[in-house]
Amino acid sequence: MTLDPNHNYSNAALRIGDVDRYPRRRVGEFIGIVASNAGVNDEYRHIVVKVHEQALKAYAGQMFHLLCPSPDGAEVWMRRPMSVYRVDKAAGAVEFLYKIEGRGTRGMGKLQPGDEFNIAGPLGAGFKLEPAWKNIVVLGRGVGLATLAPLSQLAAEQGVGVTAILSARHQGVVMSKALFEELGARTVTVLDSDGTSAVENVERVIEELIAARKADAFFTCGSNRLLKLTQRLGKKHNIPGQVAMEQIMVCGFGACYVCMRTFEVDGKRVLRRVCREGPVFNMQEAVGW
Amino acid sequence: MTLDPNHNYSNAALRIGDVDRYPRRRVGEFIGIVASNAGVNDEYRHIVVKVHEQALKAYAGQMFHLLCPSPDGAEVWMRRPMSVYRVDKAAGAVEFLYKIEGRGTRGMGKLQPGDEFNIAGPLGAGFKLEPAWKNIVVLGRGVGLATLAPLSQLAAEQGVGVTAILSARHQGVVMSKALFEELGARTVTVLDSDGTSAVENVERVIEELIAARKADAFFTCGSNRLLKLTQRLGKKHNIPGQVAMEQIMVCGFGACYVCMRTFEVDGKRVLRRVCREGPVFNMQEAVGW
Amino acid sequence: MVDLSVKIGDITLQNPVQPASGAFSWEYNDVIDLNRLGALVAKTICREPRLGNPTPRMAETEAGIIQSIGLPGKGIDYFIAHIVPEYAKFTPPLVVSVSSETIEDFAALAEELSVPDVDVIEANISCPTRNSTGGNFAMHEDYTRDCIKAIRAKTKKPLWVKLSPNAGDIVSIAKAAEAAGADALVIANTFLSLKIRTDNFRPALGNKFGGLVSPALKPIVLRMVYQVAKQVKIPIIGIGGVTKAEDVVEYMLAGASAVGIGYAGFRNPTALISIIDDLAAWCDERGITKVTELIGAVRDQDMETDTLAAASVGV
Amino acid sequence: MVDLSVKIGDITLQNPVQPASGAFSWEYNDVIDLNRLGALVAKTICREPRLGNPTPRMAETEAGIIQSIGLPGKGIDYFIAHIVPEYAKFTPPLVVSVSSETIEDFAALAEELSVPDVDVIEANISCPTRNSTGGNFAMHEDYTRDCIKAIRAKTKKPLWVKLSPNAGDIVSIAKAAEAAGADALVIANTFLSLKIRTDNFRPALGNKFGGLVSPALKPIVLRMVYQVAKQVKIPIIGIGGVTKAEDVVEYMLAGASAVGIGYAGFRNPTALISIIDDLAAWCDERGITKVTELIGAVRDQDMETDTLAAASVGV
Ligand SMILES: Cc1cc2nc3c(=O)[nH]c(=O)nc-3n(C[C@H](O)[C@H](O)[C@H](O)COP(=O)(O)OP(=O)(O)OC[C@H]3O[C@@H](n4cnc5c(N)ncnc54)[C@H](O)[C@@H]3O)c2cc1C
Ligand SMILES: Cc1cc2nc3c(=O)[nH]c(=O)nc-3n(C[C@H](O)[C@H](O)[C@H](O)COP(=O)(O)OP(=O)(O)OC[C@H]3O[C@@H](n4cnc5c(N)ncnc54)[C@H](O)[C@@H]3O)c2cc1C
Ligand SMILES: Cc1cc2nc3c(=O)[nH]c(=O)nc-3n(C[C@H](O)[C@H](O)[C@H](O)COP(=O)(O)O)c2cc1C
Ligand SMILES: Cc1cc2nc3c(=O)[nH]c(=O)nc-3n(C[C@H](O)[C@H](O)[C@H](O)COP(=O)(O)O)c2cc1C
Ligand code: FES
Ligand code: FES
Repeated sequence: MTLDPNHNYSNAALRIGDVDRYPRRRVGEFIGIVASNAGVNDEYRHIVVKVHEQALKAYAGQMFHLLCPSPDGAEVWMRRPMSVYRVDKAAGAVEFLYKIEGRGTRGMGKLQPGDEFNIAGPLGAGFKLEPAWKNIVVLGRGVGLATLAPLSQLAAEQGVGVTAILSARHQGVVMSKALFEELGARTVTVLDSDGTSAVENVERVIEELIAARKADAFFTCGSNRLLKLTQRLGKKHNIPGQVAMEQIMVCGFGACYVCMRTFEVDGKRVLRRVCREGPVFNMQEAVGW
Repeated sequence: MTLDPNHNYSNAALRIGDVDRYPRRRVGEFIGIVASNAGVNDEYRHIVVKVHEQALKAYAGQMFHLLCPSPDGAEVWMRRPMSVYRVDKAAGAVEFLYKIEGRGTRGMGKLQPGDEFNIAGPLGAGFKLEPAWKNIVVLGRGVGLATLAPLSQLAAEQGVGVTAILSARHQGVVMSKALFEELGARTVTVLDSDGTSAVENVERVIEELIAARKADAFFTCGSNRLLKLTQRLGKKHNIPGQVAMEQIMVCGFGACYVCMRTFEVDGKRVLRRVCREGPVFNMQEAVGW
Repeated sequence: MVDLSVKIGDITLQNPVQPASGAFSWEYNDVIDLNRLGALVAKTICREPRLGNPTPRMAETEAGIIQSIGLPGKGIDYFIAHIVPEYAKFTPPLVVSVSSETIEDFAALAEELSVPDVDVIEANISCPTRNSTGGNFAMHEDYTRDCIKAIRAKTKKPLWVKLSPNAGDIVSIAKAAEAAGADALVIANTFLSLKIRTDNFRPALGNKFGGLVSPALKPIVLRMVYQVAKQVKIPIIGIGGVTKAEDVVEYMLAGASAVGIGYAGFRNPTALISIIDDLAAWCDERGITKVTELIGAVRDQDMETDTLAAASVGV
Repeated sequence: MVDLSVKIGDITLQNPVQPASGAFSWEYNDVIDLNRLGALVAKTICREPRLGNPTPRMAETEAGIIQSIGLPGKGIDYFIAHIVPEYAKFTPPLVVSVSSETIEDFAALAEELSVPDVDVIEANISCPTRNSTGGNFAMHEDYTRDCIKAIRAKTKKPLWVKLSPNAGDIVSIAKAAEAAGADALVIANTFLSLKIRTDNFRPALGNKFGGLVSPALKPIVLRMVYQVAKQVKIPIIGIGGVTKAEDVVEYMLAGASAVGIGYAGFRNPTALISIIDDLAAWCDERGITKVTELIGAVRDQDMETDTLAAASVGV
């Protein structure tokens, strides 16, 4: 059963092929068409959404704000933010890697190929690769890897070497390994199940990479522990870094001030909007959560 | 896509085969299983719901209060009342004939075989056949015929002859003709399209039936015009009658006093609950709507 | 197995779940076992027979229903003679809701209703659609005090007072009711509302105004219960948007001793029973042995937050 | 093609659809053409820089969201120097919302904000989560009068006053604002609410209380707009639960001259544009040539009802 549109709401969203009457647009509301939506492993799913070309401007670290269909006949009131996992320009599609957490993602999990899916974006400031960086280290855990994965695409395009340290509970939920490797990254898997994800071991791995000059910058997402570790090692070795943060959102483009996180800038604590100044921030300024 | 249950709500509804812990029950909340749900003609649909045996006590003129699934991901707030169209004791099913009017019936139209459907009932006071009546005349229009149809079943069981006058806009939407005939009723179809549904013609048909002693009582539903006509002819020839009334409902079993209609009893106007004193009322007392 | 019983003054309820006045009648016995409820709550009764408001009496809105019934009923004499005995067939305490437009009559009604089979008088001083010029004493602190004082003087039955969510300062009104002798507060009645049909430009209800009923309102009423619970000593019955066992818990955490349910019982006629069962299971899973442990147990003194501590004051 | 323009005092809006304060910023320009809106409405500004409330600032409830932002901002100087110029790039009138905890400062702020690029001062005297002890003048008739009088004395700009739905008697407060010199009334702000998490017994918001935002609230606010419109002469901007063109119509029928939109623009970032388009189409289909024909056009004098006429009085 495909749900009808909810006629209590109105939108001027762009569908594939629509002429954009507002070409100054940087952010769109789009009605895409689901091309596929399938489980990746025990916990994660991967959705491919064909969408208006304006949406294909998204780059690594940016996100979309998704109007998830209701899983149960009661309204899902707010959109859900998701990092763009991959932009497939040739296929005219954006992709998301997601974990079913609650009602929104449960509804998303029910989408079938051919269904419409209303997504808004691309939103926020994503990852930036500086020309000086020749080799970067990407560390992520869980759905955080969905955010980091497109970074490997970006790095590949710019000829930057990537080592991806993928942390997970057990082998069954290691994610994005294939995508990272396909794009030329070297991957290191660390697991809770065999103890390799322990901070000391990850620290050892990173110190080796630093010694081998394979760590011009750190990128992390999804683990406060990995953030703290890379902040410490970054400070110690004077290596810059970026972190993608999460926070509950309402608008997604800077109007509501719901999505605040605390940062420390020049010894002073400030609040920043995850949706606008972020979701990617200077790692050393992040206070964590 | 089958919707998950809406976990904001809780119920102790009976499923098929459940032991009823409250055997004094006269009205149940049931979670039935849709056996079929298909279009009958351009406008009407027919749904068959397998259901707990307690629900099979329903008789002609009674109704169920249906918790229609959402057609669009926003909640449908109230149940919708529907006359029972047929009780199939052998198959353990109740059936409804319905017209898609708005959101509730639209959601109902999306139910697929195998889906759950929460229905409460049987509710109200239905039709009563007095032993003295040997031949009755049933007059209905539109969905009103759904209410009248099971009367033919009741009449058949009690050896009462039925003439059913089926009024419709055009041949394509004449309903329940087959069901009436299958149960031995004689049917007369009157249409707007050829003018036969005009009051004068229907009056002529009825007068003929009265003359032929085929009209010991009138039963009507769904048309104010037919109600007025049978009231007038009933008064003239001293023929009793029953009418099934509609009104917006909340509770369905007498608690809320939302479903009131006006009646005239011994020259005094009174209000009665369609869900409890009705939906079937003494035709001569009904004021109409 | 958790002990679900709660005390509202001298009355013990076997569990904290009761129907809301007007959303219930003994005829519900057709559907559920009334002996399982915390209390039975009769539809608000007035002195004279009343037909109630013109139809339509209910309309759906985007996120709930509005209704305007207008307190129809057969009057107090019929009520005492014929309806009280119907309720008396069941074991839970009987709460009789009553309404009037004058203070004197209100008190007299309460006195007349103080018959043996009635366990509690609920003064409905807050019906939003009764009449625009009277009957809704709960909009004002002084009216509330005077009305409850007068009733208190005329009955020894436990006296519950149903407040209005349309009042601006519900805490003062609650305190006035307490000071005037209320034994418990029922928070709250419905929100005065209007729907206009865009097809014919007319109000959707025959009475024009109606009371909004929707689970959406729970956060507002919950806030009122929380605020009032901090300021009064008498028990509170929370009413508004309870549709599941967690909502009972939420109201109790905010300070309510019990809840009333209207809408949920319309949507699911067996809801009150399943909510009682679910509440017991919820407590059992968490090792809560007495449901009364939940009353006022909100953890509001040690908020956890992940941004700057004194944030609201400024940089 | 219908003429959608409406007048709010001396200000002409090209159409009656504007964003609600706090749910909008010039950054919306990334998504929609701001020049199509009836007005631009800036987030409420305070004198000093403020961080706002602790997170989480939003939580979903059964039928809407509660939020508590706490009026963060960089203060009035930064606002005039950097934010007003951002808005000045667009053609619709700029409405600047302002809030303070003292009457003197409120008036002084309004004076300082009366710079050329600002077209309207909106006095937000109703933020429910600003501070429990101040800033929410709209709960009281007298405070409202004193506050608006003071502001009126300090600015010649059109002065709109945003009222609170939490007040008990909004009509008196509206009349007080009118008498004190308001040019228009904005009805209303959000409903003070609370959500308690049943998993950890804590309030769901960092600030504990929050404002409830939900389409469910439209019938309540609509009732307020209707009541106030019958009693004041100045125009009303209706805010609360507008999610589609028919809601604009419904508010206008009740007496509003325009509407503000918050939630719908969060759910559908392009909603304001489509609602304007849908409203034009709705009028065109019905041969309505000026949208102003709808203002106060509710047919409430000849109710049609199919039960007993004088029903509410009794048999
Ligand atoms: C910038 C950003 C990028 C993200 N990228 C991804 C991704 O690529 N894949 C993925 O699986 N998840 C991602 N998330 C997390 C994702 O937004 C949440 O898992 C999702 O909102 C949960 O919604 P739900 O309805 O399933 O769960 P519920 O628990 O029912 O959500 C309840 C409420 O909390 C909010 N919420 C809950 N968790 C979060 C969270 N972590 N961040 C923001 N809001 C939250 C929801 O918006 C909702 O209002 C991202 C979050 C952010 C902020
Ligand atoms: C006793 C009784 C028996 C009925 N039997 C049948 C039947 O067998 N088959 C059939 O197709 N229809 C029947 N109806 C009518 C059916 O209830 C309505 O068509 C249905 O409620 C419309 O719901 P909707 O959501 O599709 O339409 P909407 O127009 O969206 O409904 C809007 C609101 O109006 C109420 N409503 C609208 N029309 C009616 C109505 N006529 N009676 C009561 N409430 C109404 C709905 O409950 C809802 O709250 C019966 C009604 C009654 C009272
Ligand atoms: C149809 C209907 C009739 C009502 N009648 C009364 C009444 O007679 N007396 C009263 O105090 N409250 C009455 N109420 C209000 C309810 O008791 C209750 O306060 C309200 O429905 C909110 O609770 P809920 O959210 O659980 O429905 C009525 C409500 C409804 C829906
Ligand atoms: C996130 C958020 C922030 C808000 N901030 C303000 C504000 O700063 N000033 C104000 O007057 N109202 C504020 N409001 C209230 C809105 O202006 C509006 O009154 C409310 O959202 C109701 O309208 P809606 O139903 O269209 O959302 C805010 C609302 C939300 C949801
Ligand atoms: S979500 Fe609104 S400012 Fe970030
Ligand atoms: S629908 Fe409640 S009394 Fe009839």
